[in-house]
Amino acid sequence: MSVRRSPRTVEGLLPSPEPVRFVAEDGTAVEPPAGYAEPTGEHLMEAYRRMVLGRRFDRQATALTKQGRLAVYPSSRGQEACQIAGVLALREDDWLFPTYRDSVALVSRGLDPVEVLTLLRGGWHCGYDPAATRVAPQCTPLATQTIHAVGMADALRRKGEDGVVMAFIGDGGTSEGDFHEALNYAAVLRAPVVFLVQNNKYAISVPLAKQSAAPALAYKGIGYGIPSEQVDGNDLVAVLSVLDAAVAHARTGGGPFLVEAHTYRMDPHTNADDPTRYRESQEVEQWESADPLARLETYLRGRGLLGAEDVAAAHKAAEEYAARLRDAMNADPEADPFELFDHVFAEPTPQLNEQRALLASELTARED
Amino acid sequence: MSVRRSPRTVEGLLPSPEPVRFVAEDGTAVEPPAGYAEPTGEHLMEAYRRMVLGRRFDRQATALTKQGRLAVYPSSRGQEACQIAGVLALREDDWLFPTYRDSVALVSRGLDPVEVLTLLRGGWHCGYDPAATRVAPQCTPLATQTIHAVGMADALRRKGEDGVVMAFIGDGGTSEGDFHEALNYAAVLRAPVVFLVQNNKYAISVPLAKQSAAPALAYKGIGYGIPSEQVDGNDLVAVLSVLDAAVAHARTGGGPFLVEAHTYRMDPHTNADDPTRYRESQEVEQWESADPLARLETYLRGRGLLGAEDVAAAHKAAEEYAARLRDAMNADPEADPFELFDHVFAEPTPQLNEQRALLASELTARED
Amino acid sequence: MTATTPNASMSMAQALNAALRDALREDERVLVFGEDVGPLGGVFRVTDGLTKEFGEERCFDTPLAEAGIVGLAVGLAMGGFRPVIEMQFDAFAYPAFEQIASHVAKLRNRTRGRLSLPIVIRIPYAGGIGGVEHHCDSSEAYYAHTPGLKVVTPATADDAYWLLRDAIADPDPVIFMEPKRLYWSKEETSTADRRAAGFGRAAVRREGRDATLVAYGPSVPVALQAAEAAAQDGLSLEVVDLRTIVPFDDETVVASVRRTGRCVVIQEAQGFAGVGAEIAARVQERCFHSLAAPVLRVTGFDIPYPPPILEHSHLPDVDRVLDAVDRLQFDDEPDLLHLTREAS
Amino acid sequence: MTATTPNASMSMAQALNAALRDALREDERVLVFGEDVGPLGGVFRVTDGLTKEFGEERCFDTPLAEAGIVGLAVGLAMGGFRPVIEMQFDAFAYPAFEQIASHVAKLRNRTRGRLSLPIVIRIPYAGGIGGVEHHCDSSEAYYAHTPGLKVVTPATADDAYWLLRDAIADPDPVIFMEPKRLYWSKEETSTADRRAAGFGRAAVRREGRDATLVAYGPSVPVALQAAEAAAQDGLSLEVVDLRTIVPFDDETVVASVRRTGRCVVIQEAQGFAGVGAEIAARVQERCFHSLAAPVLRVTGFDIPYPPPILEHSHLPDVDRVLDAVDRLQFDDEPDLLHLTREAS
Ligand SMILES: Cc1ncc(C[n+]2csc(CCOP(=O)(O)OP(=O)(O)O)c2C)c(N)n1
Ligand SMILES: Cc1ncc(C[n+]2csc(CCOP(=O)(O)OP(=O)(O)O)c2C)c(N)n1
Ligand SMILES: [Mg+2]
Ligand SMILES: [Mg+2]
Repeated sequence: MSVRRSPRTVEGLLPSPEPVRFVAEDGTAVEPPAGYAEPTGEHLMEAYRRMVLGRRFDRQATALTKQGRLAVYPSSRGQEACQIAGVLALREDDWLFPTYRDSVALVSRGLDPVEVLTLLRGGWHCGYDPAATRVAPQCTPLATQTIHAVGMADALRRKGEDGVVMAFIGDGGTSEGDFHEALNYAAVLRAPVVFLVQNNKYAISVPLAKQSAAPALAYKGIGYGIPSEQVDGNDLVAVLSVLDAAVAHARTGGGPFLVEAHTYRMDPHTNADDPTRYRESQEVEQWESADPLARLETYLRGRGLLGAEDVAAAHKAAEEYAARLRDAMNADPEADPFELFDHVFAEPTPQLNEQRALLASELTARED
Repeated sequence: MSVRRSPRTVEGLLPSPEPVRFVAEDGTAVEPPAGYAEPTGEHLMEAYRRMVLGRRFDRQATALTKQGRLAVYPSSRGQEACQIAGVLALREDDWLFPTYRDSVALVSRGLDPVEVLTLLRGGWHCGYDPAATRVAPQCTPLATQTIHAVGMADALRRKGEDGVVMAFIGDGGTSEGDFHEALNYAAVLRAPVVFLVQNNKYAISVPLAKQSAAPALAYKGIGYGIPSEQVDGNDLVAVLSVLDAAVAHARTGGGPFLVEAHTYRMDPHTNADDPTRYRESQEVEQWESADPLARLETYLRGRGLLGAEDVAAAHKAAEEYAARLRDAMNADPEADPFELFDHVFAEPTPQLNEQRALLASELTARED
Repeated sequence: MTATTPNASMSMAQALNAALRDALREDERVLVFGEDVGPLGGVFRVTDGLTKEFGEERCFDTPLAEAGIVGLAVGLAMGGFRPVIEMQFDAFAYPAFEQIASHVAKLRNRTRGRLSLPIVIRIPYAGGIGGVEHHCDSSEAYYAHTPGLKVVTPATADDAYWLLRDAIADPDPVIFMEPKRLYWSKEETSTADRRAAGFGRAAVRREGRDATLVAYGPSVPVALQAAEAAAQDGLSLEVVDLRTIVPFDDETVVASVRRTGRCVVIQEAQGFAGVGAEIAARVQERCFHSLAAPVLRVTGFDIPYPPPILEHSHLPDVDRVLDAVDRLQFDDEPDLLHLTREAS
Repeated sequence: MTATTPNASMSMAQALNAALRDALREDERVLVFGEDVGPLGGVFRVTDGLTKEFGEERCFDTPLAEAGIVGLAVGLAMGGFRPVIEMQFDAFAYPAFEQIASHVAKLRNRTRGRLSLPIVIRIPYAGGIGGVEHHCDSSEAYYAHTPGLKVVTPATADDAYWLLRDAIADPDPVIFMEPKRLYWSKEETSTADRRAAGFGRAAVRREGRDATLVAYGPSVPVALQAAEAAAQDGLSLEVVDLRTIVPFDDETVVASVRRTGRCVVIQEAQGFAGVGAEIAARVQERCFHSLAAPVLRVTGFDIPYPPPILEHSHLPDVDRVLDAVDRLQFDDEPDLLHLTREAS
């Protein structure tokens, strides 16, 4: 990677003309561009298990919306290779800045799935501990998290840690001004941050063609002096290889890196969305054949790394995980109304104390 | 131009590797890149006269700050080639979206200099009629005007006019999110708009190196699918040639175009600034030798287009212009306090009428 | 959608849709754009069918950037168009705050009236629908505090239709705040004959003698329910629906409070420095000698909008309003108030 | 700059500079950044010399993007630092409004206190210095209305020093509003021994019996001048300087108004839905039975900030304050008020 990338020269900053690929849609190997190393078999097997689990989690979450146990769920289906490769490319002491779409990445990083779903079931805003997990709260205001990621990356550098920060963002999010500011700050500060654009072709109903006229979103990097790459986002092997290189680049003082992963949002934007209004089911069907999990499975089987018992074990683990999640989500989330006043400031203001007292009197009156 | 530019291909979108140049610093001709036409001698002579006038206006405005006749003035000295080429590339029915820095462009477009200076002398916010002059109010909130320019360009297209919009912006302004959004909207809407970045190397005290790590700001275009060019901003011939091509591109349905002009802010940010705190006087002296007016003069003399009498005539006209301006600015601007309530809405609200009455009573009381 | 039926039972979302449709039909300078307003018809379906009927040129999806949407509207309005734009949710208008505060609100004034900006910025706002964070902000005060913006918020479907028509016809920028939780409430609505009061006028939604409840947008139904409940206790409450926050209808509000002598202001937003503070301040300035008790405010708490499971604790409800009414000192011996009222 | 002299006559800008310097010295987690705060020392020289003393790592210029500055601060604060950032002028903080309202204000709450953001956002604000458009906005109400933000504004150099030190030490985000026109006013200031009241407490700047003037930031000197002028007319006015708008010191304000029975609130910002409205609303809620007259407000008009040549017509001045005091109904026959007072 370091060979191909000589920042501040034009060639060192442009992405490959075509998305990097290691595995074709049919699961057979193709020749990747020079400079990219294939992840180890062990690494790929771990990715496979997480893909199976992530997909199962995703299906379970969608099911929970139908049972009224989850208010809303933006599915990751089809994007598992991006999210899981993103997580696998990071060390435990690296940081991740995800969006609402990236629940699969979070559970793949080992976060408690109930804590992850706290936001979407309406129990609190962020259910997990960002400091302990080194995962920022899933971010809804689009692109805003990318600047936070730059700040965190700069914080790590200042503290002499060799940690790296990865920020996820969607294709739609790249249109926001904050993304521009984040890329520029990252480049000027030479912050150890990797931006992963999951280009899933839609921002709710708005297709990529209405979002950008760029040859590819990865071409945004050069305008900031950031080396960039584009990759087949449904080829786990490729995404992991490219992200490993990008993370190494950032970790070794090379500064930021921008990766665009071409993928597809298989499900509606959320369970509340009606995609028949804006896309053809044929389009979705076409992408079924590019499914990242099936592709990885075929590839690993082909390479003799994956056997039937591995597949069965992975699915069994996933089923158990899903069952535990279903049970855990059967209970209503607990909620203490007075907590509303607890975290506005470290110490409540006199005004908040008054308001807390007002609420207390209301609740007492209701009990009477 | 149209030959070099095939949008949506990478090569068609990248700028020339070096800034386009027609005239070297010593005033001799150099070979420009293929595809760029030299403006006519007539056009260049007109540019010369405007450069002389613009420079004289600029000097006069700076003098007026010293005499307390102008509250603040952000000088254009050193950037006249950019601003005047920008104006010359436009037709009368095209629109210009300038910043506070671009007063020379405005007077060069024929706007009344007193009206132009109304903002800076504190008489009102915008002193000229934007609708009549097709010049938007000089914009202070950085980069915000670039989106307005896109909207206006789209309006012209909708009305079936073949007008073009030119938006000026500084190097610092390119860091704002609004610039990103403007470029993207322009590209997606294929709006007939030309963005001219006057890269004068400073944003107040902040040098370019702290502003951007890009190989050149013109490399931002490709990330939006916008063809781009970089040009020596102190070479009037080159800037005019590039902008003529960019405007033609936009006018003939090619969509937006991004031009970065490399220039230098010779004066302090405004008269209130103290550049000794952040740059060496040597740096400024070096740029003296790149002066755009001297360069154009030498070049035109060398080509036998400009004679001593032309020079004298241009300077005489400029002196007369400056004298008239000085006289006009000697009078205090008129101000009617009740005008404060006149333009908040087309019809004042009841609340504004009450407040107007309050002011009236105060003014009457003061008279007593 | 029923834009063609002049008198019908409509939800507020349908009434807004009808207003957009009729405006697009009547004035070709009207353009509708924003995120997902095209084929999807908006996440609340307020723009449903408009792209189909009027084409992509008149109703279109923009790239995902709110400053871009507002800035584009500024340029188009300078160029003679009348943009009606949608911010998808309250908190997602914040990226456009500079464009709104520094340009939309100011351009007429900056140019001495030579340019005007007939732009309508539609913002679904406030809570009560179980939305997750950033989807339930009550942001009306930010705009109401910004000179040069008119701020409107309907509480009925009929008002939604007419206020939006008025807003689109207005020569100046209007921030059109749509209370999300009222999108689906149905009502007899006339799109042919104006029933609603004019732009800038409040409406007395219920007449009463003993105290005035001043409310707007999502709080109007709460006020009406409170008045209904109070009536059963023998208290006669008047309910004023502001309809437009800017301009403010002092006349209607002051006339009511001078008559009733008591006033409770209801606002869903966090209380501190909100629109309710302005109302309370104005009312006591103008009705001081008619007031038998302080003007009280019933508002949301000064906290970030709660997660769905807790929003009912935050939102001003009938009980909170009635508690405030109880504190309006109807009796010299407030402790006996309950007994007195129960006896009556 | 005189950070090393603990008791000295300092301008407010110098006092702020001293506070930054002392904070940078005492806590290595403190970082100062923004536009032109490095070698230039800020356009108002508040950061003068800091890069020289502490190096580019501690005090640095950022690229020109305000959402970027605030967002960077969020990330750095999450990573354990204590950013003190500058927005160059009031209106140039608007591009960061989403970062401020949706993140800075909310992160502690969103994460149940697991993350906190000890960020200070310094904003030179308000007018009176002949600045051109977009350089003179009074934007404090936008922040004061946003739950999760503390909002502070000093009126003296001594307060500037201590409030800024307190703000930097605070575990939560503080919007630190610096009244531009007071930057150059000099005062005896102590950077060693705290003289100023604590964070969250208002200060009675002048004691009085007849009415209370409540002011903050740029309006405090106006209030003091008005009190001085009124004293010559025999009226004794108390002046309360809020110092912190959020949290609000009800105790001090209410105690004063209950004693004087009359209150005028002074605020430079456009009046509608401003902080002054909140103060008026609170005061009448809590002092109703002590009030002999309505709480009056003296504010800027509801207009975009005027061009320099007209700003004096807009800004609340001593006369406008005294006119309001005159309307406080000191007499049953208000028309005779003048005669009465002149006789006394
Ligand atoms: C600032 C902002 N504007 C609008 C929204 C509403 N919104 C939520 S998701 C979404 C589409 C995002 O598309 P993309 O970035 O491609 O991510 P994806 O959902 O496809 O993963 C929109 C418009 C938001 N969350 N934040
Ligand atoms: C949004 C915004 N932030 C900050 C400022 C304050 N400011 C005025 S000019 C300037 C520097 C602009 O630099 P550049 O864009 O390079 O233009 P130049 O002044 O060099 O022409 C700054 C920071 C502003 N006007 N608007
Ligand atoms: Mg997407
Ligand atoms: Mg510059």
